Parts: sequence; structure tokens; C-alpha cells
Amino acid sequence: MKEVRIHGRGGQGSVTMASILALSFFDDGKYCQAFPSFGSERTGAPVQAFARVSDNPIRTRHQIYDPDYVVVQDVTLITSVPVAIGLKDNGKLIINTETDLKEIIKNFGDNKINESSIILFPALKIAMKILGKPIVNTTLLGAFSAITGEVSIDSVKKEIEARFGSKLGKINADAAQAAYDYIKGDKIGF
Amino acid sequence: MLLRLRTIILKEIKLDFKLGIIARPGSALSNKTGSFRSEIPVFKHEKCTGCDLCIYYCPEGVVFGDKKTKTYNFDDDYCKGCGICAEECPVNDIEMFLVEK
Amino acid sequence: MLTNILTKEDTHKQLFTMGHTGCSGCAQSMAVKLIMQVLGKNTIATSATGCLEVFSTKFPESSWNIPWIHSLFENSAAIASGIEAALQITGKKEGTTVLSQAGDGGTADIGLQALSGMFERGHDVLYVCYDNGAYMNTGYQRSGLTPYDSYTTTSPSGKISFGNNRPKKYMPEIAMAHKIPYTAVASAGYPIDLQKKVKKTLSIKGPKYLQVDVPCVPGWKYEPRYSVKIAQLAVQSGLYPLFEAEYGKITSVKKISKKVPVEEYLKLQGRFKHLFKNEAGKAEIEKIQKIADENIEQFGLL
Amino acid sequence: MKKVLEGSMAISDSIRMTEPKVISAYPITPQTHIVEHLSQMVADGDLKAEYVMVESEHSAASVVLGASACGVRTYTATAAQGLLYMEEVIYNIAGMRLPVVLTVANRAVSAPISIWNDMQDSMALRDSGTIQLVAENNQEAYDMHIQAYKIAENPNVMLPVMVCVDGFVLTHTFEVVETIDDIEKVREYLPPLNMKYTLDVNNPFSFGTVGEPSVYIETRFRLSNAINNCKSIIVDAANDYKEMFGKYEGALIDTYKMDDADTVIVAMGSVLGTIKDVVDGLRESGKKIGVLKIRSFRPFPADEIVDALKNIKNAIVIEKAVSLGKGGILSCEIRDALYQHRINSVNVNGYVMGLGGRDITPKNIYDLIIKAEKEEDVDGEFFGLNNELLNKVF
Repeated sequence: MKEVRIHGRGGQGSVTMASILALSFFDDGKYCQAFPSFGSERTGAPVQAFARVSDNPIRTRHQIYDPDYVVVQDVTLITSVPVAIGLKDNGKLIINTETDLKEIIKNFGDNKINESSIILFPALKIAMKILGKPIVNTTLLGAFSAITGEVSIDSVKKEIEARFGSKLGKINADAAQAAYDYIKGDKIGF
Repeated sequence: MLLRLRTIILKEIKLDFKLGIIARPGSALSNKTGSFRSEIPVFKHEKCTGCDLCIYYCPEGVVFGDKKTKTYNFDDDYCKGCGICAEECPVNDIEMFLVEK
Repeated sequence: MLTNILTKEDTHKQLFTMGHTGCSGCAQSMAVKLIMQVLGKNTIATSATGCLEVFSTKFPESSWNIPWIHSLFENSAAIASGIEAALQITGKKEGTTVLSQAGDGGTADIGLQALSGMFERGHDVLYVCYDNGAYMNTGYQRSGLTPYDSYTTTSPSGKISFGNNRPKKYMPEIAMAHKIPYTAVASAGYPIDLQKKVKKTLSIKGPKYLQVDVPCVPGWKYEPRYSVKIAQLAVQSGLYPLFEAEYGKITSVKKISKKVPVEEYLKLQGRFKHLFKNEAGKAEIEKIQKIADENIEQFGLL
Repeated sequence: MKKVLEGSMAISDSIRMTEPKVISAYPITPQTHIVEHLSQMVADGDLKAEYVMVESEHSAASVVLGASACGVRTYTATAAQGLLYMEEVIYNIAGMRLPVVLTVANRAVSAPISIWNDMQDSMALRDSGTIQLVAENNQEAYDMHIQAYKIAENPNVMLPVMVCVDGFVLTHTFEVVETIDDIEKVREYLPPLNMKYTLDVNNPFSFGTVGEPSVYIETRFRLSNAINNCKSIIVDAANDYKEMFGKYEGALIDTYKMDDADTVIVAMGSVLGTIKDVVDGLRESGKKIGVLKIRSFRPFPADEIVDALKNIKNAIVIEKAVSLGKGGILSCEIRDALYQHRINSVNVNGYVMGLGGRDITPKNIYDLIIKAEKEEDVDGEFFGLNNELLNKVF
């Protein structure tokens, strides 16, 4: 079983991202689970969402404390939320930012973090270019697919299209594909 | 077998469940409210104009009769003897009397 | 308007039948009888907890010859909403009247929320409030519709009190504020007017509110034979204006035929007895007269 | 068809398959998604029902009471304070023998206000005459609602059924659920509601009469019999469902790895999943441990529980509610059932945990097992408290 924790702000679509991730895992033939942090948080407040994927039915229901992957939707969170807490040694911390690693790493202070597990990714830049809006969850889904290999980009795109309807779905799927290509080395246009 | 059956309570009782919950329509007729009465009306049939007010005003709906024949009367089984009919009769054609015990 | 009640057998076929255990001279049972004569057998009724429910359905007896349901004190309007919804979805609503009934406490106090919800959602229900101005079923405690200076067991008169020190809540105006299609105030003292108003509701779709003044023998403390007389005096003094309103606007009022001083009305009732003891009581009666005069002016009753 | 559904979607989808005619609800977290989905179905014409948007839970329950008395299938859902506000009406629905199905998205009750999960709300209605079934996961929540109508509408039952679904933990969780796609099969399993007594102008009965001392206790006796006797009907409903749809998650109780167990964890609802994972781990290290799931809390399957527990040493009961002034609710009832059968070889320990949404982790459960095996007759002790917080002055 692999566990994913998503950090975002209320209104940024963290829960949507977790649920699309779960649906995509399912399309790939896996069992999945996704749930929010059950908060009463309002727009702007730090929130979390969780997803699990496994080859077998998932029974456990507790929140995710030792994630395999952490996705940070908003880089400003890293100063106030311990986003890396519990991350497995071989885990990956994916942060939406254009800042250098050196600057980012300072924010973790005493929290020991393996530099090689941090992956910085300019989701906002790609989203702005393709969607024209600072909505990064679909872009991050494409990046997640490319970085982790846990889910196929086709499934991600299919579920994005199913969620957002034909017009909005297509453009969001394009954003996911662009993010996927970016990670895979095709940074043309960025 | 280890399990002790609690036969009395758990015995399947397939009775109609309406006991205490659902009543038959109009079943109150079995309750003869004439026993409430300490006074009883007498319809004198002397000056009756057939205005129907005694029928309108009777809280129990026990007054009956005909506008044309002006022969109103009441159901003795249910009349509670409130005296509204006598009080409201515009021509004082109804009088109340104490019930002889 | 009366159904043909020609023989003794006819009296036994009424939709609200005799044999109920209401008090001798009960004006509420009179009003129910009159209302049912108009609504006819295609009616489903709900009753809030209260005198009517208790005296008409003592298991295994029921005075109702129509489908009738009681559930709780405060939910008569909500139960009626559910019935109306069920009739609508099953296509049985056409030709069927849903009647929701409660006393003044079940309407204006504990049941006001459910009633407001029913109004606002627009259910096709006739709601009737039998107003006897206190919680009579539990023994004459004060309600929001208890009139000014009335004695009740929880607003007793005493050395320094004249009884209920608040004016009667004006419930019909609350109903009218919902802009429902029809609001009417009637009285057990005027059965033909009452039946006319009930008949009118049959032709109106949507929520209807009818408030009926029903004197209460033991609560108001008078002799049973005066039920009609007292109800009429309430109207003729101006203390209980009878009127109709549509979509929040008054469309007709019942004019006072012979104006009487409120004293005539008050003195017949034990609940106002304390006002007749001394000079201070006289001043209170003046205040009640002022309420009546204001009503007369506001509704144009003369 | 297998789909990934949020718990609330799964529930609303199964309700759609049962074709209720009148739905009435008042929004309260975490029930909201269920009724939002249902109102959307009504708005889209996918479900032909009257959706009555009421001004309170009291009226929501009253609307379904009135509609149910008319003989139509009804549905409502609520949680926590909303359920407590409905309580008066729910006692009435049960007393009037109306087959209403309601979902409780289990949530803690005030004060302090908490929107998060525990089972205190439904526990507060355990004496109401309402059948209470508790779902372990979203699949079971889906299936249980269809079974709920089957049970409620059985002519020998005619009682409301409350389906308890852990708020957020199930209602807001997306997971794989296998839905039924053939509504005809559901109609076959669940024929149209046919009530003997309804509010019908052609057959005018009076409902909700006054029960004088001369009839009241007999009326309640019949109600008591009805809920006690419906155990076999709950079992039948589950078995028939298995036959028709091939799915089964237990009827009154369910056992997991209990055959040779000397320690058993007893619980209800969504926490069972986490418990089963822990038990698997302990089994691998050679520990003889199993799980007893209570699926029907009311009627309480005392005989079935005794039969399942009679040969074990330790029963560790996880309580997600507490009877203040007494202790654990479930553990108390289990102990009572064992006593009735004169079995004193089972040590029953009940621990209150997870109140107000406190996450129950595998480590919590592991620590609890280690502790509980050394203790005897624990009656609703609070487990996993933050002592630092308790001793802090605010």
C-alpha cells in the first residue's frame, strides 16, 4: 500500500485532487481510498487530503502519518505547516514552487529532510500558462503521475475530464499532460 | 445448546400491532356521553321558527330536525346538557331542566 | 351549508362524531364539527397534542370519520406537509383536503416554526388554529395568545398582579406576513361566517390559515351555556376582529353590528374576575377597552 | 458495477435504487453530501420523489412520519444535534410503527460543539424502538440501506431503521463500491411498500390515539416484541440480499479470525477496518486474536454475541460513545448478555476512545491490546487521553 498526503489551502481543490487520484488508481486496476482531513476550515486555511492505493482492498481508516508521497499545493505552507513530517525515507515531497532548493530547504530547519526526496515543480507557472488560472491541482496530478509512476497519466486525464466536463476537463487534462511532459524532460515552452 | 431461549418474551407473536395506536373511524359512538349531563333540554315545539341555530351551535352535534316541520330534537344518548341550545334559541323554545337523579 | 341532519341516525354519520369526551359546552368541538361539515369526507386531518386530540381519540375510540393523525405537540403543520407531499407524489392530492389543526399554544408558541415552514414551502394545506387563549389541555397555563390581564394558572392575578401582563400575540398578522393566499379569523359564535370562510379555503391552492376563537368553559370559567354568547361578545366588543386576508392584504372584515363595552365581555368570565374588585381593576378594564378601540380603528369594524 | 464513490454518494445512490417517494431533511454536517446528492437526483429527474426542504430536523422527521402514514416509502438523514432534535419524533415514528429509513452520519454531540465522528448521537436513541444497523465501510453502507427498507417494511416489523454510518470517516471517503445497476432486481428484492393501515380517505383510521393506562403498557409490550423478534428478519434480509446480489457483510454480527482466538476485539462501524489490519499483523506474530463486529446494535444480538464469545478469554470492547455516570455502553451490554447465560469465563474490558473525531490509529489499537490483556472488568475507561492537555491550565 502507498499513502499520499496533500497539503493545500481551503478552496485550492486538495480534496478534489485526492479524489481524482483515487479514481485514477482505480482505473489502473488498483484499490483506492481518498478522504479529506475532516476539518471545519474555511477558504484559505491550511488543509490536508489523503489518498491510499493498494493491490488489495483497503480497510484501514486512520489518517496518514507516514506518507510515501507528500504534495504541497502552495509553497507558502511550508513555513507554517510541517509538510514533511512522517515522510518515509524513500518518499517524495513534491512542492509547487519556482524557488531554488536552497531557499526551500531552509524552511525545514531542524526537521531532517533528505534533499534528494524533494522535488520542486512549477505547477503554478504551467497552470497559468495553460488554464490562465492559479488552480494547480490538475497540473500537480500530471506531475505526480510522472514523478511517482504510481498512476498512469491516461487515467489521470480521463478522470480529470470526467470531473470537470468537456470544455474545462479538456484544458485541465492538457495541463496535467504538460506537467507530465515537463517532468519527463520536455520543458518546451517553459 | 448453551443458549437459553427466553421463550416468553421472544416468542413470535404475530398480532395486529394497532393496539393503542390506531382506532376505527367513528368508534367514539360507543361512548355514551349522556352521562355527563346534569341538565336536559326540552324542545317545546311551540314558537320554533326553523332557524337551525340549535343544530349549528350544539357542540356535540346531537341536535337534529327539519326546518320545514320545525320538530327539532336531540339524541338523548350523547347530549351533555350544556344548555347552549336553550341559551341561544332566539324564541326561547328550548328549556333546560335538572336531570332527576 | 349544513349537511342534512334530519334524523337521529343522521347525527351519527357526522365526520366528527359525538361520543368524544370534550367538556360540556366546549366551543372547540363545535368549531370542529362545523368545519368538518364543510370540508367533507375527502379530508385527511392532523391534530397537535391538545384538548381536541385527547378528547376525540381515547383508544379504542375515535370521533373521526376521516383519516386523522396525531403525533406531537409542535409538528401538526410538518406532519400535514408530509401528508401533502405524499399525496402529491402519488397523484392523490386532487380532490383531497389536508387539514392541520392545533390549539393556540401548538400554533403560536411551540408549533410556530413548523407552521412557518409549512407556509413558506407553500404546501396546499388548511391550517386551523383553535384559539382558546391558554394551554387548556394541561390546565389553563398562559400561552402567547392569552389575552391581556387574563388569569391563568401561570399568570395568576395576585396582590401585585392583574394576571397576564402582555398583550395577545397577533398570530394572524404573522401568518399574513408569509404572504400566503388566504388568512382568516372566525369565531365559534358565528358559525355561518365560519363555514363560509372554510368553504372559501376549498377553492384556494396553497397554505391557508384560519384562526377560530373558541371559548373554553373551565379555562375561562363561565357556565357552559354561555359559550356562544361570550364568543359573540368578543367580536361585538372589538376584542376579536373577524376578517379575511389574501396574500397579506385584508380583503374583508366582519362589521360590528352593535358595539358593546369590553366590560360586558369580561364580566361573564371568571378569568377576568379580579378586574372587578377595586378601582385599580377599573383602570385595567380601561386599558382593555383601549385595545378593543384600537382594533375597531385598525380594522374598520364599525 | 465497481466504482469509486464517496460514502455519501454510495448512500444516496442506494437510496435512489429503493425509490422513496418522500424525502425530507435538514442540512447538518456530515450528513449534507447525502441529501445534496439526493436533491440533485430529484432535480435531474433521476429520482421521482418529493424532496421537502424543511426548516428543522424536527420537521424533517415529522414530514416523513406524515408521508409514511400515507403508505409511501420515505427517507431522511441527519447527525448529532439534528438527531437529538429529531428524537421526540423518532420515538413517535417507532411507536406508530412506521417503516421510515434514516441515515445517521454519526457525529459527536455538544458541548463542546464538534462536527467530528463518534457514536454518541445514535447511542442516545438506543431505547427508542428504532432498529440500529451500523456500517463498517461504504460497500456495507450501500447494501445496508436497501436491506433497511426490506427489514422496516416487513409486516411483522413495521419499525423505523436507522443506518449508522461514521460521519466523515465513511461519508466523506472515496473508495471502491460495487453498485447494483439493475433496478428491476432491487424492485424484486424490495417490493413496493404495502401497509395495512394508512391515511386513506376511503378507509379512514385514526392514528396516534391517546393511550390511557389501560392500554399503554400493552402497546409498548408489542413494540418491544416487534423489535426483539425482528432479529430473524434482519438475518433473512441479509441472506436474501446475498442470494440476489452476491454480497454479504454479516447480519446481526460478524466474526473475523475468531476460530482459535483467546482475545477478541469487539467494535462497531468504520474502526473495524483499522482493527482488522492490526489483527492481521498480530496474527503474523503468532497471537491468537480475532474481531467481533456488531452490525445490529438494536435489536441487540445478545445470544449471537454470547455464542461467539463463550470460549474466549478476553473481550476488548472499543466504545465510541459513553454513558456518562455509568461507563461503556457496548461492554456493559455484552457483560449482561454473558451473565444472562451464566458465563463468567470471559473478561470483558470496555474502553472509550475516538470521541469527537480523535483518530484511532493502528498504534492506538496495538497499545490498547497490550494494556487490556493485563486488566479485568474495565467499564468504559477513557483510553489514549492527552495527559499533558488534561493537566494544563488554560
